[in-house]
Amino acid sequence: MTTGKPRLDREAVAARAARELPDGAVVNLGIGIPTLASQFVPAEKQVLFHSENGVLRFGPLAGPGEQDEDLINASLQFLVPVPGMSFFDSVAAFEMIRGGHVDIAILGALQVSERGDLANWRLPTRAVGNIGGAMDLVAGAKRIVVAMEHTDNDDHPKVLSDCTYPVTGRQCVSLIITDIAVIEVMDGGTRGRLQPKGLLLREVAPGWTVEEIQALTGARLHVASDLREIQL
Amino acid sequence: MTTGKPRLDREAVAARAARELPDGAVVNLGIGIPTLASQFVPAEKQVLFHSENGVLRFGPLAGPGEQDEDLINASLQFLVPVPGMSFFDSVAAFEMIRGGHVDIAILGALQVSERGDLANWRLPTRAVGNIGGAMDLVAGAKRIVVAMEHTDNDDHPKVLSDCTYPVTGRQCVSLIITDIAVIEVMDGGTRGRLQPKGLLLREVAPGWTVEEIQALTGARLHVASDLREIQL
Amino acid sequence: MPRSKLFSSASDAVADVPNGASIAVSSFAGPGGMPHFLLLALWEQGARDLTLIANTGGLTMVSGLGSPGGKKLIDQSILVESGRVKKAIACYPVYPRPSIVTPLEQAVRDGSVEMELVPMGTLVERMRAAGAGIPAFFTPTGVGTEVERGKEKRVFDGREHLMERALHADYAFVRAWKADTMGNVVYRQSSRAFGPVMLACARVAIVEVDDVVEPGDLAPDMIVTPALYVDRIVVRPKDGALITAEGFRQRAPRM
Amino acid sequence: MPRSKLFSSASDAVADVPNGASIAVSSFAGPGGMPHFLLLALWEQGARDLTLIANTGGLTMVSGLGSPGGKKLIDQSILVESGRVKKAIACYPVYPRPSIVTPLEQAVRDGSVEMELVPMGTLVERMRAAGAGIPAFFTPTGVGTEVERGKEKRVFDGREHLMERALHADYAFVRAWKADTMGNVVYRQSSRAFGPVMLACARVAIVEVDDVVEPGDLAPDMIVTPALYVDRIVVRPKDGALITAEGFRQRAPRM
Repeated sequence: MTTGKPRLDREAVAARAARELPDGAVVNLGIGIPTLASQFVPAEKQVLFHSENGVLRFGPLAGPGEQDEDLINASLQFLVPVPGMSFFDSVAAFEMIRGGHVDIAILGALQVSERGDLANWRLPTRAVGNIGGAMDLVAGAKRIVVAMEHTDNDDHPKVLSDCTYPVTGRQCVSLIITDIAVIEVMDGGTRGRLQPKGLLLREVAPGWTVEEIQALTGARLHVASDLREIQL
Repeated sequence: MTTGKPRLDREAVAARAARELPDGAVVNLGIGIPTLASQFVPAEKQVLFHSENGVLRFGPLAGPGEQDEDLINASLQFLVPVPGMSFFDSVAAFEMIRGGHVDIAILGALQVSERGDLANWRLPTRAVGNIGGAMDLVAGAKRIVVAMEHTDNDDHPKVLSDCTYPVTGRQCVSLIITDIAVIEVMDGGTRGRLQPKGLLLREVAPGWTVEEIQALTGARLHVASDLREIQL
Repeated sequence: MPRSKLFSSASDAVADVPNGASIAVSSFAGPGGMPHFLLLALWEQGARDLTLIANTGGLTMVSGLGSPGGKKLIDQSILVESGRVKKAIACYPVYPRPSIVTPLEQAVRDGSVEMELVPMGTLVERMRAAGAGIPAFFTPTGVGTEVERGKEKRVFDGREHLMERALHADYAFVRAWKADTMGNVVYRQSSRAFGPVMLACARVAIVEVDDVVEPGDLAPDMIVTPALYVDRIVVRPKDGALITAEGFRQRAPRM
Repeated sequence: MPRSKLFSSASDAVADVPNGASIAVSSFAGPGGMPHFLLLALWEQGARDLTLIANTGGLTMVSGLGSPGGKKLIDQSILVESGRVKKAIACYPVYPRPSIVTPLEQAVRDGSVEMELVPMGTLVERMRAAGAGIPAFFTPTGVGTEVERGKEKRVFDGREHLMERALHADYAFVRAWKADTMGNVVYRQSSRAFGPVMLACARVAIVEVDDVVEPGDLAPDMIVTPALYVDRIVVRPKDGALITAEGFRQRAPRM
């Protein structure tokens, strides 16, 4: 059993995810671990965070006492004004997403398949789910990165040969960052234009072996020739 | 021959057209006689003029010396600022038109048919024509009024059983105001939802008889039981 | 002189909402953009069999989500909870944690409310299409998911797309920052969100504002919703405390 | 610190425009919104076989239409007149009076330029669709006219509509009022027109502004084009006289 082995905490997963953000990128962060990523962007990088309610370029979050109900992002975090920020409506926010003007979205997931299918909007045990902006992001953002725990609360694998939960989008995920591994979906994220070629294990959390990670994964992992430890 | 009989001048046609503008209406005026109508709206009426370049609510035109290249309407008339005016882009301007938010458009015409078909964008003798915003207006504005001369430069009728010039839209015109007559297209302007029932002569210019007007018209005119002289 | 679209109260502005009306409610999710006073007035007015169109199913009334000071402010849930809604069209209908059950989630489980779940970009684009005279459009959003059920699929540029239809509302209840008496509207910061498109897609567009000003007081380059989209304006009570869920539950509807 | 998108000259900003590129040019019709200096720079740069996308075919250079003081300022006609355009996509290509013949009308008559005539609302909506990830949409505009030729027709709500496709541009040449160095843009009064949608539909979006300012100098509620749509900014010479048609014709291209 590897269940008891120490895994990266949520902040560390978010920090690893933040390293995927290139300088100058327009970035949308989903609710959960992804929203934590904003605090791990180094100061020398310019990243323009985008939010579905109609905000572009936000930085630090507002502290208690600074909170303004008219200055929030889509995760309902209170923001502070930053030079160069702009406000628009949600129609415009989704023009940006669907039109390919968002470079990268980091999203949480319930399940990801080896073809890069993503399921993140409904637990089958719940009558209703929240689609929110996720289906638009997986259809429109140029690159989709998943940041999540590797297994669910019952230690069942969340990386699978096929999603068993209702999907958010097909063949959309390019990279999976978890609390024990970083896995590339080979030829992933083309949304059917190229057929994905399966999963490539690129990085492992400190102390974890390929075999241990494979044992907690519901799909076959290819192993990168330059496999290395996750750097934060 | 009736050719020599005095007709209404362009200003008078525009003044008669202006009487079609209800208080509170959103109005778009085409190039030509229609643009002249704005000066004949009585002060007690609030009419919101709309322009395809993205202006709502304009009033008087700018005099010499007041002209600002960034303050024009779609007919390239220079405007002056008015309280309550707003600027937007042309995408929004046509959302308003196509979405049915413009109550009335007054347009010039080369020909109008007895079904309310309008031809106003290309002379067959010219290789290229200007569609501009006219096709959107005839498709989207709630009511289309034509303001024009009754006959062309060669005294050929412009009101016809069928348009012979390339049309701008079908079954779109509700009312035709010319320099000798006001003619209703019965059940006109429904764009196919109701079949138009032909032309009804409602008003005649001072000194003109029904027979004289019929002689200059290329379609059969029914005559209103309350036929009267055009009031300006 | 332009006539004023200002109504004397939220109750007057919603008086003619009939049973069976569809109502678009503007808040993105938290209290910002929420037309608290129009919602309360409609609850008091009593219209039934409503169709709600909104981003969420109402999250703040049970959770205080995004509310300053942790207050649980009212939201569209007051209509769901009182059994006045027959259908909800939304993107984010339930609370993210399953342990918090909103009135809408409860009603969907009970079968008393029909739920139409729509991706957010598709929802706003469908409303935009309604306001803009576009009866249908194609989007890549939702392909390969439950959302494609019953929809026409078509390949453009080598990729599948779904055909989506325009979504009109009978009424829009939109909270904004300021309006002039003609109906030109501006929004405050991130609360613009769903407001402009809801005003444009509705047959009767009602805006609830912090302040009403005279025509000319809003710079014409800054106006977000031009006057032609607005039918009625109500001003939020300046000194009126916001209606909290607790306060609401102590009220009786005057029906 | 955000990197600046400011280019040192119009020539630098258009240096990479290849032969065969499609270029969206923003002016509605008169001199307002006309990117005079980008057009002149492209004329000097020499690219050929261009596709022009614009509201008009260029009316001011022959007529002075809408030009203050009756000056005949340059417009996209300089590219047509010099034989560099193979196709024009426009709504209002020729001068209203047949007696004034623009370079585009002449070129279409000669058969040297292919003309695609598009209703104005359809043109801006096609560009909007391109920027917004909508590959196709339905519109009632043009039904029963020459515009429907070759297009799919379909009945919605008892009425025929045409299917229209998204229109992308390789480059946008847009004149605006002010930009900050990150690329947030505001427009002046009625010259907004085609600017925002052209920036959004272009692979390379270039804006020519009167003034460039620092991020934060433009109020975030007033920004019309958010920074992500803008790739390059050039500032119009402050003391440079506007280029008139007469002045242009005395120049030789430095190719």
